Amino acid sequence: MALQADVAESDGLPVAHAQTGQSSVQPGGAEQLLKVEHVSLSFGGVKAVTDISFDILKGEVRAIIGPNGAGKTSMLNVINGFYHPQEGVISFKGKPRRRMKPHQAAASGIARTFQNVALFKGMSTLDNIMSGRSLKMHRGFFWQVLHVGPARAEEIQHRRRVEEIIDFLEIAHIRKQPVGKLPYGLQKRVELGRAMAMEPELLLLDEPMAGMNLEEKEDMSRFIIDLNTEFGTTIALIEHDMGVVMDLADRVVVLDYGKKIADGTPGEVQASQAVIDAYLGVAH
Amino acid sequence: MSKTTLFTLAAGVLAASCLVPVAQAQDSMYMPSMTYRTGPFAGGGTPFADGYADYFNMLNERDGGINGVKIVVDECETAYNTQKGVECYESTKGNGALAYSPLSTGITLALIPKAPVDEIPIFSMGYGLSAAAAGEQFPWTFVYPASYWNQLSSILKYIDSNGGIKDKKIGFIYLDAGYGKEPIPLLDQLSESMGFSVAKFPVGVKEMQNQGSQWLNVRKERPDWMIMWGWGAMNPTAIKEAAKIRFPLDRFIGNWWAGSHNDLKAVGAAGKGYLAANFSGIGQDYPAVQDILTHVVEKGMSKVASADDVGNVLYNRGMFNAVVLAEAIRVAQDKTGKSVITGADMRDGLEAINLTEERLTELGLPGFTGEVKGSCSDHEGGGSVFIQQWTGSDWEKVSDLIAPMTDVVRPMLEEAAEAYVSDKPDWKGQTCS
Amino acid sequence: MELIHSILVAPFIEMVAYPDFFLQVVWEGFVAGVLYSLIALGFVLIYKASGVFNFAQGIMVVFAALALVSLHAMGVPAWLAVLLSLGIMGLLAVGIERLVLRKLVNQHDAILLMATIGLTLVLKGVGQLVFGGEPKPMITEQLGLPTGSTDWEVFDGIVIFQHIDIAAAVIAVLMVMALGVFFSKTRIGRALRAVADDHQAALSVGISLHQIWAIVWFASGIVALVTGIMWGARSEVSFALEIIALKALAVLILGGFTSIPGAIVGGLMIGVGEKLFEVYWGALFGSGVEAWFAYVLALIFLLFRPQGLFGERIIERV
Amino acid sequence: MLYREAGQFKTSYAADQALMPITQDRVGLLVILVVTFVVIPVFATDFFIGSIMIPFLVFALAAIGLNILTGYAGQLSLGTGAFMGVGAYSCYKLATIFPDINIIVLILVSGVFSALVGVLFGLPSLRIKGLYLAITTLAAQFFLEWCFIRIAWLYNYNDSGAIEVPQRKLFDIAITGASATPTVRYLIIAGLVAVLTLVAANVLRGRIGRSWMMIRDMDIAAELMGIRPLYAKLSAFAFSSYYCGVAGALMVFMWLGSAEVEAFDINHSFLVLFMVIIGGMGSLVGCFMGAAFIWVLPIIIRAVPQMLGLDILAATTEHIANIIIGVLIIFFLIVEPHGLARLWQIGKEKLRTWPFPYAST
Repeated sequence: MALQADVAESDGLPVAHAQTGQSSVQPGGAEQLLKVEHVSLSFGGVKAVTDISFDILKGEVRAIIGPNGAGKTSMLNVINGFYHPQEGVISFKGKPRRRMKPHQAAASGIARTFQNVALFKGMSTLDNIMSGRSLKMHRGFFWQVLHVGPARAEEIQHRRRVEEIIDFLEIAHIRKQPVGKLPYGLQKRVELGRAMAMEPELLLLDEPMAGMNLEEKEDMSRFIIDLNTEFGTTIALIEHDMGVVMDLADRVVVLDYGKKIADGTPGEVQASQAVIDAYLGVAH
Repeated sequence: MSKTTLFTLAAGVLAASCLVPVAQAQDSMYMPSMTYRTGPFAGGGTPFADGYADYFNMLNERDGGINGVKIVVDECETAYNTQKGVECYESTKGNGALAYSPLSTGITLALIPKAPVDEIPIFSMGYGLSAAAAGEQFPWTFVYPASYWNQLSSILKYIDSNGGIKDKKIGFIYLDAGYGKEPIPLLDQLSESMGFSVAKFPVGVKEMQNQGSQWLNVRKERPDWMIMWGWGAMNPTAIKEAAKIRFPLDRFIGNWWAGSHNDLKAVGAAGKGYLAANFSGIGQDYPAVQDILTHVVEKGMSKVASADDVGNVLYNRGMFNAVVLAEAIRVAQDKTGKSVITGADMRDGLEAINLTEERLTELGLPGFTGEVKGSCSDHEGGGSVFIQQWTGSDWEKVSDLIAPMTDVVRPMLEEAAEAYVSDKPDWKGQTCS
Repeated sequence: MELIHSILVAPFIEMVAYPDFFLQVVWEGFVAGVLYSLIALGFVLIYKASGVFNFAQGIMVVFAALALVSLHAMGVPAWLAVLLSLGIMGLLAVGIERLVLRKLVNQHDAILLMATIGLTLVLKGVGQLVFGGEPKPMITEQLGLPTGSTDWEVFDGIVIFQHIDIAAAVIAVLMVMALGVFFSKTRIGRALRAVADDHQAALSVGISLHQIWAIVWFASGIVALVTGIMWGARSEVSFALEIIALKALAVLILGGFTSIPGAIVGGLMIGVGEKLFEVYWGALFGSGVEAWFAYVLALIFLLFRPQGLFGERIIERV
Repeated sequence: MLYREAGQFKTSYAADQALMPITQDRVGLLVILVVTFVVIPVFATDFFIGSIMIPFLVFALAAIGLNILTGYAGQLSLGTGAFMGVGAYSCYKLATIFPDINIIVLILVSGVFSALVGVLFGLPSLRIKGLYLAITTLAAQFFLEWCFIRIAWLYNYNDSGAIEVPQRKLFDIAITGASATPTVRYLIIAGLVAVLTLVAANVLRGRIGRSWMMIRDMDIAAELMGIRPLYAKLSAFAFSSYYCGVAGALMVFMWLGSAEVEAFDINHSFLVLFMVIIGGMGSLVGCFMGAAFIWVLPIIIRAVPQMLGLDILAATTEHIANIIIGVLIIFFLIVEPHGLARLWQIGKEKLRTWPFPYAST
């Protein structure tokens, strides 16, 4: 990986919160990045999420698992502001908030990928990843119009960052292709790249490996681990493949029917009777 | 790079437009015909265009043209749309066009400033800009036989002579566009001097067939007379609505664009009694119309759907448009001694036109219209109209020619003409002695 | 102060002072509303079953009526001409389904809308080419539709009812009832509803989408012909009618895109609303407010209740 | 083939991000500019300049305006005609109020008014999308048309209700009014259109343009990238309406010379929409192609039978043009929703990989 060298050269890196040297397996004393307290969400009387509390520590990989319809995606939607919970408080970086718009969540450092790829289909790979830089570009309308001087310099500076991500994800060959025509596995990768381009403090991944073959899953796992260890990005991930979850996650939250039924290290969770029941379909 | 295809395309058109046979040969004169056989007003545009073309073709067939020079009538479809009209003008003016009859107020307004530059006269027969009747300011524009303002004054005179107009309430229902609004300044002026009150009922171009509200308002306002400046589908709808609210139709007068056979076809017997102004004779009982039937329609050279359509109000008006132009060509030929004339000669011809009753009879149109006599300063001629009434199946002339109130209208026309020219520093007028 | 008076007080005083006139205004609005409803009904039928927002509905009204009138002018007896016009609308429906809709399945709804705008141009061109562009009178009497009017003496005045307007209202009611029966009692009707609910599910139980689409387009063709006859009888059959048909779009916003009762109620609301607004408040704005009243009302409606009166609440899923 | 990028290497991101990275394209552009600004003014007939090139450029500019909104930002608008009207009427008022300011400046300023009105009617787009938004733009169309008729101040209380272009000069050459030659007017329009096209290209490839496309392709994901829908949508409305407004002002001042409300009616909106669909949504080049196609096609259809010596009624050709355009719209939507621009691009790809017919997919 030549990434490290590239990273060191460019400015605006997420070095600030990189936690090199710290073992991510034992995040015991690390500070809380996100805290969810007693969150409940319902749609017209149908409860999607009921009284859920958990936290995400800085620098860890946190998995949210559960059977279909457990409320996992709803939970992510609450975290980045698509849904507004009727009850409960969410604190990010120590700041509590009730309602928040998705773009405010983005501005505060939360990025995400979607279960069904939500790329900008009419744009190229490069533009898609560039779009992740939107918040970091500031040149006003006037410079945009002229496209000389500062606006051009800014565009090129961000392009450099984007090219680093493209190298990291090994997608240089599809740089200028419209994403709509890419195979699914690559689309997922581009989407990850777009989220990375935001240089988030918290990255939410909604089933990043759904529908992939073994090889693609291995690649994606490697990217996630690298992202976490090298860039120090905190990751919350929803995944169905238990093997992947057990390998990647530091801690796991288990949801079932909108309720939290377990929370702990992969080993603890695996041993929990409630989790075994939920997955085997024992009646409540 | 991207535009190369486009350019090839454009170049193709350029080449094509050069290839189009241009009727500039010595044995013919080119007369463009702006038509609107399509669009929302096609009902009126079609018979007009037929009458126009048929008359020139009749001259070609019967007399071999005018003084031996054939007239080539070239139709260009405007669909009553200003952009298309301007494009028609630009694409045909180079062919030696002698005069344009734009047949739409919008197109007329767009062409008026172009006429002096290109030296091609505009003949907007009884429509367009009323102020263009002032020849000193508008040397290149003609509105024979009367402007909208003169026509309105004649209609008001008719009302005055049928029970008086003082202290009456006149309702004015009009197409809410340049055309319909044109006579309003005069109406407001005359309401003061003649002592009547006015209620105005605009009908949106898109609401022509949906006039329920206007006529409810008419019922509310209870005017003694209604005057209509309508066009196209607006006319039959209005007459039907008037009948529905029991407005006496013999107190409902349309202008000369609201009184054709096409308008009343859809109304039929329900429109009995409805009045309209007109300046062109109705029916086939004129030798010239008979000649058209013999030389053009029967030979299958006309575009009319059936021979019965010949002689309809708008057909005859289209024909009259051609009659005036043909007469102007003759006058110009006499004046210049040339057989093939130019647009500038045509202008002089139009200005010197003198269609007396005698001359009309010679042309095979006895009693067809009032006298049309132009001059350097007067570009609207006599300006008399008559009133016709719908019998339930046909139009019938019910009044003699009514002369306009020139004394009131003329100064207003001149004032409006001054106003038009005032913000155009390089405008070229002419001085009349 | 005076302005407030003329907006909030004077019109109502006038309504009470001349109640017969007020009733007449409401009736006229009602009749116009019935016709808006009929056009909107055509839209709803197609939208429900195929998700296509058929911009060409207005031109279909003109096209159907023109076909009828022209066939009659060629010497075909009136009722046969009606049948033949229905045949033409049927062919049109099959043609549109085969050549346009089938190829655009699953496209974005804006694309479908633009396709129907293209269709509008084609129908306009073909219609004028075949039938001619000039307006034509509707063959009201030959079709056995009533003419004449009835006076109702009330409140020291009269309210005039045109028989043709009453007929239009009756026919509209009958047609809505017939559609209701069709949807609930017949096999095809039930299939239609299934398609409206879920395309995929309908396919999986063996309903042919193609067939269903052709049928709804034909059904809205029938609605178009009836609308064309009624509207044509009030003035004449001409291409100018096409623009008025756009008002049905505003009706749909009020009524919801998928609701037949919504189309009816929305149409009547706009019809009556715009007449009242024009007659009693129009003069304040310099009149002619009917041209935009429907759209602006729809716009205001959109801001507060975007799903319409009867539409289902739209919940956006992420 | 000649059209190859083999051997053209970029050594900087700046070079890679240039508008035209391939040399042949740059040469092509140069040729077009030379043709536009030298060949046509010198050699073309007045008819070609006045009735083909001027309307074509005006419509191309309006199409760029609509394409920004519909093609790039995904907001369907049926109100283009009215927004052009706002530009035209503002320019007319400005020209009467400030007779001494150069008319070209006024034309550019009049777009600002159009942008403001565009933003106003764009506000509902924050709550509603797609078809619903199309209907609010219809409301804009009809309401503005009504204003153009009812507010007599807008046309200086003119009896006919039409706006007539006053004569204005630049360096003692008439540039508006009847005595301005087509060539002069053409050069001004071509210059403005060239500059505005460059501006649009720059904005579209930068941050702002990207934010519009993000909203278009996936508004939810765009929000997640920190795009504020309010800014993105309203800026698209403003920018788009500015272009439409300038196009409207140019239409009246540099082409028609006078205009009634009918010049800005709904059919006009549709005409521009057709240009965008046929040219290609989301493509600047497409705007030019679409405008040329829709404006020139009827002229060709009219000319062809004449050349062949057929006597076809003028009206018939009009109907046939309608049918052809309608069929083409449906055809393009089915076969190639990105229109002529995409066909052109495919052609270029083929040239690039010639003679290997399957190399480009």
